[in-house]
Amino acid sequence: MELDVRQTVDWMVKANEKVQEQKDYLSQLDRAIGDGDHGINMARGFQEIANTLPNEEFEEVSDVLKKTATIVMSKVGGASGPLYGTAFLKMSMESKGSNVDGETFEKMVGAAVEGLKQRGKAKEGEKTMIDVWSPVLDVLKEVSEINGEKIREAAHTAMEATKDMVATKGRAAYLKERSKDHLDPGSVSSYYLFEALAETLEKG
Amino acid sequence: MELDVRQTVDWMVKANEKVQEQKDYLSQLDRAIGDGDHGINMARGFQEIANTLPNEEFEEVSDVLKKTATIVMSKVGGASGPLYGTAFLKMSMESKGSNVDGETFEKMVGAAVEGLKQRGKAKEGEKTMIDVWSPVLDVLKEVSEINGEKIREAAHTAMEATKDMVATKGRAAYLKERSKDHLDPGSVSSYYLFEALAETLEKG
Amino acid sequence: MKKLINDPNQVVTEMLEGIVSAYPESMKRVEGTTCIVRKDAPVKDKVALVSGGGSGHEPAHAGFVGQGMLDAAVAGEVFTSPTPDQVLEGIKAVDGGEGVLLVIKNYTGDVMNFEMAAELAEAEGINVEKVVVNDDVAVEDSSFTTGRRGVAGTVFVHKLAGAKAEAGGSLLEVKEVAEKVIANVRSMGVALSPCIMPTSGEPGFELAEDEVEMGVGIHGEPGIEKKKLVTANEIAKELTEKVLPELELDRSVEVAVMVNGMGATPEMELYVVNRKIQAILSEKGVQVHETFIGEYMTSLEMAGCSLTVLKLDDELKELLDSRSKAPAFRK
Amino acid sequence: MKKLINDPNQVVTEMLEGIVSAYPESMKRVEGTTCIVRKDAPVKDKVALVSGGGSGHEPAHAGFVGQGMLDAAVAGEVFTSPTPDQVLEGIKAVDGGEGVLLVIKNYTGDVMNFEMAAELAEAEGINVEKVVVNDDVAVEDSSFTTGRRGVAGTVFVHKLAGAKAEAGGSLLEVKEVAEKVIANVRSMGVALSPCIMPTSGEPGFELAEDEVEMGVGIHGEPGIEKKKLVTANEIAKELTEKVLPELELDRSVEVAVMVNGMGATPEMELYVVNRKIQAILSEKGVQVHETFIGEYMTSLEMAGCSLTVLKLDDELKELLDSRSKAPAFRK
Ligand SMILES: Nc1ncnc2c1ncn2[C@@H]1O[C@H](COP(=O)(O)OP(=O)(O)O)[C@@H](O)[C@H]1O
Ligand SMILES: Nc1ncnc2c1ncn2[C@@H]1O[C@H](COP(=O)(O)OP(=O)(O)O)[C@@H](O)[C@H]1O
Ligand SMILES: [Mg+2]
Ligand SMILES: [Mg+2]
Ligand SMILES: [Mg+2]
Ligand SMILES: [Mg+2]
Repeated sequence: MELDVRQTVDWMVKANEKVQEQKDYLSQLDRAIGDGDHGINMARGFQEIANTLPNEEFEEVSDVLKKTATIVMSKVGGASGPLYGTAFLKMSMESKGSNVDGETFEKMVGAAVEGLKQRGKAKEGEKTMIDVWSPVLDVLKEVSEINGEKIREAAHTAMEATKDMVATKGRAAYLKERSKDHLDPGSVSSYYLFEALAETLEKG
Repeated sequence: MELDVRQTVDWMVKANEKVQEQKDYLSQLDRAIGDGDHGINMARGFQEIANTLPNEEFEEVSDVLKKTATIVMSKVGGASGPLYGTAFLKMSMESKGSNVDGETFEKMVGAAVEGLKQRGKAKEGEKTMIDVWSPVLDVLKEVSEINGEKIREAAHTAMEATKDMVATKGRAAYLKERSKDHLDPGSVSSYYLFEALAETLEKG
Repeated sequence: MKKLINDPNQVVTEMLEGIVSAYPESMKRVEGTTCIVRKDAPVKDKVALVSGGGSGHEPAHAGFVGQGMLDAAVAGEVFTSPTPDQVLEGIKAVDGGEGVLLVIKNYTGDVMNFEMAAELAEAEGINVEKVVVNDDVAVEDSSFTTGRRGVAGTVFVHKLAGAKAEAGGSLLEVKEVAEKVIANVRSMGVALSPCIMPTSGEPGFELAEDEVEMGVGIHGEPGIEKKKLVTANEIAKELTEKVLPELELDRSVEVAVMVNGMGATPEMELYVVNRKIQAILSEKGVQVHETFIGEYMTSLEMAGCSLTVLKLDDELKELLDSRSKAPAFRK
Repeated sequence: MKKLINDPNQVVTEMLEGIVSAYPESMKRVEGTTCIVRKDAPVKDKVALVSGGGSGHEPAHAGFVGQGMLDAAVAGEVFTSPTPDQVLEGIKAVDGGEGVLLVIKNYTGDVMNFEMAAELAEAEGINVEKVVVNDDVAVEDSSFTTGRRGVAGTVFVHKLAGAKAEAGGSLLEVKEVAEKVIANVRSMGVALSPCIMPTSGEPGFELAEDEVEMGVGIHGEPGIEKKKLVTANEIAKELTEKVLPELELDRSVEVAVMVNGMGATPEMELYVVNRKIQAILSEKGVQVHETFIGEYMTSLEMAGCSLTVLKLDDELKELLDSRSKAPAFRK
């Protein structure tokens, strides 16, 4: 099963729906251990994505992701803007000229994780969105298909696991031990992104 | 019946007791149609008076009132400071060298009312403390004694009557019609002053 | 009540100590008084400017003490006029032989206390003149009342009369400038939330969650009306429409504009309000010579703002532009 | 939520319009961007200073644009770093050929966005250097975390590096000054009440009626601990004791002091706090060269204050004292 241009657009539109629905919840999570704007940042960026993508023509998946990256970079701001922007850009670059089958998708997410680590000077276990992206990459390595159900499951478990972590990167790091017992907002929005992908794949 | 030095000191000490007791009430009245400091202003000044007078020697009533005036002027501030200061100063000047019998007291209050009017550029009916002092003067003109009961009664009625007046002087004037249905704070504190006098005279 | 203070009864004294210790190069305290005067006071052969009033309006008035503005600021208790003896101390500390101008805001208490101080100073042989600032258009003038209140426009009186004194103007010339400013300055304010007096701990007035007080005074006195909170644009429009008419501005005229925060207003909001004010002025063809945004005449932690417009001519413009070393109004 | 705004989603744009229309002599907007730059930008043959960050800290950052301070301030949404494309616009608008210094506050978002902008600018052939300000001692440094936050000390970086650029310093010299300031400046804040984001209408954090947040960040981020409200003296003492040690001040040293209001703090209270700070410094024999009291780096309508101390040497003193025409920091 491959991811095509229409599905990629659907994916982002669905991700936006989730972000809009959960906007207040994401901000609330960020209020607890950050500055309370994560929902607002994501909603601003993804709204623009959902407004733009369906009205444009794209040659290939890589182009959809490139456009997405550009919008995210110039609309989201904060920490999550450059991070998601980098992730989408790396995925776009990695898929340039290819059909997106399971193997390609694994490489794309691999590049995204690398990009996130470089941009954020972070690694796994620091209570950031990397703690969702990296486990998703692991599961992609295990399967040959883009398996929506497995991706969703892995992302969900990984997101929940951020609750027990102590932040050492990002704004939440200032809280040290006090950051524990709270979900990481960026991990939760990353989960929505992968949940949206799973639903898109299910719908076909 | 005459007012002597000890009684005058007692009068001011009792006036202070009332002001301290009613401090919050006076401020509350001032919050409604002024800036909310009348109780604080009066309490600051009269506390100093009550601390000072009993520890000093005075030749005559005029000296007690002069000291009172000086303290009021330099401690009360706001509008009521110069006004009460003027009233006490005029009473002091008018009684200089005399025993304070009914006739003298009438003259003293007469001088105080004149002083208040000049200092405040105000007259009766403008919802100021003059609306208590002036009716008290009227009653003193009717009797030959310093009749505490009559003074208290007149002051009380006059104070209550300020409720129906529209302020045209002082801070409350800015409210115009909206100043109606509220007691004038300075009239209420003036009533306490005369009530304290009546109680002092009763005690003898 | 949540305040960064030690003792409500000591707040004025401690504040004065805090100001003087912040700006020891510009000002000093007259020992044992509530007067803050220029470091080099009395300045020989210069007319001296004395202002003051209740505390709680910081940086007014002590923040305006310094070369080019006030010679002395006399502080009263919170929202309470200083007493005549204190004002007299201020006058005596700054008189440099050319006389003293008292700048008084039009409140019964201030007028009476400063007048009594002037009488006392004259009895001591000091030449004193006074002006009464009454720029607040919220409360209409009428021969039956005490007249309009003095609010943020007072800052322009300090600046321009102070500049005239610094430039060597005589007492009457300095007074004339002050009166010209008073004749040409108008203000109005709005409150979104009340201020709390340190001594009582009580809010000065009440406002519902969706209400504002239009025309509020700088002590939280009620103004024109309580009304529903509207947009910043509508508030800017209402303030401007109230403030402008009497100044009879036409296209050739220049003005100075002050958007003054009342104490708790985020500066962001002052800029949003200013945006609309400037748009209205520019629509009317009024030339803005200079705009001042910030806190100049506050009311403790009241939220809200006031608009002040000063109509300028060449003389006033030059006086406004001249240097001032007052910490709260550097030019 | 009670705010003098029109539309929460337009608040940044309208604020920027409001600032530029207030100070048209000092600054202008780069059309279609959130950048405010010096009126005369790009200044030929001068190193340019670009700063910025989330909005809600007014007068930071646009209030510091002007001769002697910043060349450009790039605004993000409220409490959200501006995006790389915007920062790039700012850089391009002010580059006068001698290169551009980016002054970044140490927040992950700011660092990443400004870094990406620097990469883009370098790709366009502009010489860019950057410094990261991390003056907030509330959050301890550690190799495991992102390091300290940048707060009000940033204003001194703007002022002193700006002065160096104005005096003709090269890009590396200007950067060196900025780094010297960063090495010698420390801050800490306290909040009495939270700030409310215009878009969410929700307070950023909660504080009980008798609580304060010690070490609060300028976005309302939690600090060291919530504790019972104590006196201004005790708070001043705690701030001073946290801020001073690392500066290793001895009796021969001079400092600059900033007591910064967080947005809703009555100025009266800042003076009361300053009183104790100055007393402690004087007890320790520390010489205060100059004190700044007012709003420099705010957090919307948060109540509270921060203390910043900058250790000076002769070079820094001269740079601090030199003229600045930035509306929010006139010297
Ligand atoms: N250094 C980093 N590396 C990876 N992810 C990070 C890093 N810093 C922050 N994040 C992610 O960004 C999220 C916060 O995003 P957001 O609230 O939009 O930005 P900001 O923190 O600037 O307000 C965090 O929950 C975390 O997942
Ligand atoms: N012009 C005036 N003439 C006489 N009494 C006045 C005048 N103005 C005010 N008052 C009296 O002073 C009282 C207010 O005193 P206070 O609250 O202490 O001063 P302030 O109004 O300056 O805050 C009023 O209630 C009124 O009785
Ligand atoms: Mg955030
Ligand atoms: Mg009063
Ligand atoms: Mg008063
Ligand atoms: Mg943010």
